[in-house]
Amino acid sequence: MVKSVTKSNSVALLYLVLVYAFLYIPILVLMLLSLNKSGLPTVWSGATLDWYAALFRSTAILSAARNTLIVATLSTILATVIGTLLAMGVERGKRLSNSMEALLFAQMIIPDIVLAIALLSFFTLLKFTLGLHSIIISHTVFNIAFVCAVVRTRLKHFDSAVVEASYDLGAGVLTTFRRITLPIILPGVLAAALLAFTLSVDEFIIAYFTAGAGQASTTLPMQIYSMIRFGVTPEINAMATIVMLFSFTLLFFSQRLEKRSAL
Amino acid sequence: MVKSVTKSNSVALLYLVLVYAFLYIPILVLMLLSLNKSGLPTVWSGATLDWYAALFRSTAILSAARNTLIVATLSTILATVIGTLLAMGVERGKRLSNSMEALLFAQMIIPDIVLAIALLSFFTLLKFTLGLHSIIISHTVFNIAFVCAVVRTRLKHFDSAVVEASYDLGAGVLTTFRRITLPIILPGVLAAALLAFTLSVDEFIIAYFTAGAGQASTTLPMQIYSMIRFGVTPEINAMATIVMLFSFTLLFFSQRLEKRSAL
Amino acid sequence: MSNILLQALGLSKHFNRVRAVDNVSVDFANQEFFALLGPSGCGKTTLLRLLAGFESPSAGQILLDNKDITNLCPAHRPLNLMFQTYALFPHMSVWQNIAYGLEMENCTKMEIRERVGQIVDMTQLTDYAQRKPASLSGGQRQRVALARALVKRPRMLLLDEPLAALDKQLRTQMQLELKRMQHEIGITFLVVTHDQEEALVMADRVAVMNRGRVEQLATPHVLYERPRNRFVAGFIGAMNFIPGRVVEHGIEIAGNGFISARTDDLTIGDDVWLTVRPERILLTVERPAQAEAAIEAAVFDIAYLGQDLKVHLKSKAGSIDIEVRVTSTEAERNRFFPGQTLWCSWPANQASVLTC
Amino acid sequence: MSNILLQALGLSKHFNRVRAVDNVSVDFANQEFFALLGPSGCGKTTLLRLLAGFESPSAGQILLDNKDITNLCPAHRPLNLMFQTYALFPHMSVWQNIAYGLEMENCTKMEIRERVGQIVDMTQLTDYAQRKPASLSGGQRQRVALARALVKRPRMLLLDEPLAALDKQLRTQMQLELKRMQHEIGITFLVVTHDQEEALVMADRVAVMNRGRVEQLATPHVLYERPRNRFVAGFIGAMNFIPGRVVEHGIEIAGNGFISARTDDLTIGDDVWLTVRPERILLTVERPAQAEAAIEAAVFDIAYLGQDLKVHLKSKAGSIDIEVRVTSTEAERNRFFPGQTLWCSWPANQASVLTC
Repeated sequence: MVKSVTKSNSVALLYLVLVYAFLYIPILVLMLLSLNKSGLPTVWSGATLDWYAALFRSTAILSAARNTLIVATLSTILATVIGTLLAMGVERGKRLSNSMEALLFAQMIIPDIVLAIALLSFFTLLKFTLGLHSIIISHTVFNIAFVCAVVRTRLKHFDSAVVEASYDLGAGVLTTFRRITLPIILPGVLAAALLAFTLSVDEFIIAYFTAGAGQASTTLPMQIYSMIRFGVTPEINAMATIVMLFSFTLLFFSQRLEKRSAL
Repeated sequence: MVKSVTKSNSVALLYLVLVYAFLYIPILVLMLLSLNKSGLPTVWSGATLDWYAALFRSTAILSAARNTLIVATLSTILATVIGTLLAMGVERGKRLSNSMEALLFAQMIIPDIVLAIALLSFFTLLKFTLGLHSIIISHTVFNIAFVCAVVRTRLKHFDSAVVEASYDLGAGVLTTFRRITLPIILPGVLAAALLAFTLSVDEFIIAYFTAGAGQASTTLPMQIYSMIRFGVTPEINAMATIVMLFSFTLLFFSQRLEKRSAL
Repeated sequence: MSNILLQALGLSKHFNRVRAVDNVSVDFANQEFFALLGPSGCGKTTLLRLLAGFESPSAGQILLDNKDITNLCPAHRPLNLMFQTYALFPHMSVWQNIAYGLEMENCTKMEIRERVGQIVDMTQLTDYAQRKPASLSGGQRQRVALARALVKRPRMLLLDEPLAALDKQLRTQMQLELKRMQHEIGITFLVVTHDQEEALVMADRVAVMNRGRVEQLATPHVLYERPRNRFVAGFIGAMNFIPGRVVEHGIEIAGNGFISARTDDLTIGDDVWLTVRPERILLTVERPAQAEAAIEAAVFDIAYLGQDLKVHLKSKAGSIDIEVRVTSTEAERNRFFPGQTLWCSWPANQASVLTC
Repeated sequence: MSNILLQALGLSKHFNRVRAVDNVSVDFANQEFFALLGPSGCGKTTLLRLLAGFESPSAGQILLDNKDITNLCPAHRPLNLMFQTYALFPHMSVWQNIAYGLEMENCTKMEIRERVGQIVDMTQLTDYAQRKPASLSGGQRQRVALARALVKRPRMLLLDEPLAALDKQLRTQMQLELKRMQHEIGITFLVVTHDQEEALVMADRVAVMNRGRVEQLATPHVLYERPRNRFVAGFIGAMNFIPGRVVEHGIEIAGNGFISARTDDLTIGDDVWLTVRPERILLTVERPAQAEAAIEAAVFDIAYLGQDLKVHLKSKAGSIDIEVRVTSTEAERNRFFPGQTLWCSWPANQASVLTC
């Protein structure tokens, strides 16, 4: 053991470094190109933030960013409320939950493109006009199962004896929820909300299909997509970098909340 | 308790039914429309499998299906091998793993469109010709973190004393891996492979960006996407239904394996 | 009968097809310290939860002061439960945890302050009142859980394995402490435990449970001296079970002949167990002249336990295992060694005969 | 010295800044049954893992037959470990589990069949040989783990809390069984345990560990009768600690005056503890005329434990807690009651004085 551990540890370390490189070099390239003064992928001529500045001068991009934030905020609020209650319901009725569990999991892994088509067909059937509101509804549907999953991991660590203690001490169902359950699961709920927000900001294909025609309801990923038709430009790299860093920041906080809440 | 439980249980049940309806009605609509003889979303004129039959007569669709299977199979094999070893490395070097963990998680939640652009930029930089092989590499990158996550949940349940027992009984590192570790984690590895396969079959935006020009490397989601420009047709509904049911079947088995392996 | 506080009448609880609690009837008296003792899965916790109102019985009734409370929700029963995990509210301070139950009763702020202050003093938590549960030791958490239940001034306190989460030394100390507290406050305590020593030390009366039923309900002394059946005899303390058959004025033991024993209520010819406690058996080199009951056996193991010695023997005929406890001083006189042949004897009144 | 099998010389293991094992030197003799006893976190498991080769020491050496094996990997040490969780291979049958270690030695198929068959018989696993571990009971799994280690014919068997996963009755039975097996096979057993009774019952010699160090290494008898310090005295059995100060020919106890005791090696004026076992104290109504050491105290709790009574008293002056064990028969003669004033006395040779 003693010696072979040291040896096999260094083999393992080398392997880890290689795989991480494989995973992250494309991302690093993307970030570097967004800082490249020359604007050409093959020639490095010094660092600049010009491409980032250019983004903030484009009204199309600013309007897309505004749309994204509106969609993400509203769909997050809806999905968080619905998903949290759903999680509590599922965790409570544990006996029913084998098939329900499967359905919830299925919802998470329905291919986005299938969900997009389904929602589009559905809206068409109801003669629903498309626009920001239809993206909001779609993203809510898309997010509920994820919120539910995150809140449920929190509920798994939740000692249900605490709820019984509250009843035993004379509290009713609503008081118990307000004063005991909600404060305890709150970090998990916030983590879920941050995840939902991130997923909504990043989501492309559902938004694309349910946005309807016209520039008015374009979101950031759709904007990136439409710009890329003319090739990958440094502006696109810059925008992708911003979206990615924004997502990472949100998810960093979400993870921290989830870990803290798991204590 | 006694009585209020019964009452609040039926409220909870009603809520569950409503949310599930909200989540699943669009999917049901999609499936129904794929069976509708009339071909119009608003008129139901009996069930038919004609739209499904039509799919199998289209050479474009069959070729896309073949491409999808090739990409999914190869990227799954690569991602499973790399991801499993990665998981074992990460679980072993627990001390290093706080930041490594964050990086792995980040890889899973990088917006697909950002990863797509990053890979495209990277391939362009290397003057790599695009085609099926570039999609395979991209999907491998995309899948590694997911495989790693699934295998790691399995390794968490893995009693490392079993490995020590094997050393204690006189086995070396390789024998221990082949005769003890691998057989025990195999269900988890298969579950991870099935997940990777599904994700690859369903993935659109990365494939779209890294496929290069031309019909030769079109995958199914790309095919659906290109057909939908002319509006949602019953064929599209049928194809979406097939992709969805295919994904569900694989994930059903993947879940079962994962559960069994968690025992 | 005016001394009875709570009555369980034919209580049953089935989970699917498992009878967790099976037709149990027990009376709990005012001011008594009662213990439900049994191995895990014997139904003792389910019985406690039925009494507290967290489960509704499949059959049977619960009466408090002769009034039916079977369908009352936990919040309306004047009983409080101390949970095994303590179930403290992690986001509230010790003080807020204890005050919560009084807030639910809509007590005035002044009353809350006064009553919480009192109980915090009594349970020696004054210095920790503003702390969160996570920063307390196991013993302190236990006291908070106790204070939170007691501040409600329940008619009866239900304690689910109250000492299981504490280490051995603290546990012994808290046994005395709980006993003292119950004596001082003068309300009924019902403790659920799997630890026979804990039950014997604390309780006035003990109900020994197994497979959802009460096997015997008695004082610790009666449980030890006159166990009703094999389960109780084996669960409380150590016991030798010697298989035999009832004959007149005694028991016939295969290969060992006749042993005198009380056989008043027994049918001649029945298979029974003769039971003797390990510390009631005398070990001698010669067969004692006066011995009413004696078996010749060979020593095969001697274990030194400090206070006394545990000598394991196998009878010469029939190879019956016999365990004998000998005090260390006695041991020094006798100097046992493995392989030695000795006579195990006991006064007839120290053995009893069990049929089941 | 030829009887020594394994030697730990100044072994230390630091994890970050924690000294899990701190300069421990122990010799293990051929054919002895040795126990490492201590509370959780005392370093006993780490010491076992150092010996087995799963950890490499921060300092010190391990010698087997006087040869240094400190850097040998576990596969090459002729020791085998029985893991606390048993660590059976879940995907292999009982037979395959046991055969695995022999396959690693490249034994012939015939030899494997013979040796596995032997050990399966010996551990009474014949009927279960084709089963998977998951379908076995706790006791059966334990026997598989034992068989899997013993089939390798190690020079020494290391057992990490071998009985911790079993229920109480099976545990008592397996203590005797392990002892018998060790005797039969004639190899050295090293058992790690936190249960003092288990260590006393099984081991020839016991090392009591605390905070990474060996507090005392001795036979069970010496550990109980002559504990070297407060930790050992309190960990093995129950003990009264009476604080006092050394004077000539005895100890001065605050409020209780002079008590005669052996004070040969002590410095007059030092703060010490006078220690007496609870069962060595006599309780009498009058102060015994001949008593070398006596304290007047009031009874505050009497706990009936079956075999004997635990009487808790508080000394009249200085309120020192005193616990006394009285056999049930003695108790009947005396009829104790709370509030009663009694004299606690003991022969001077039954008390000892500890300085740390």
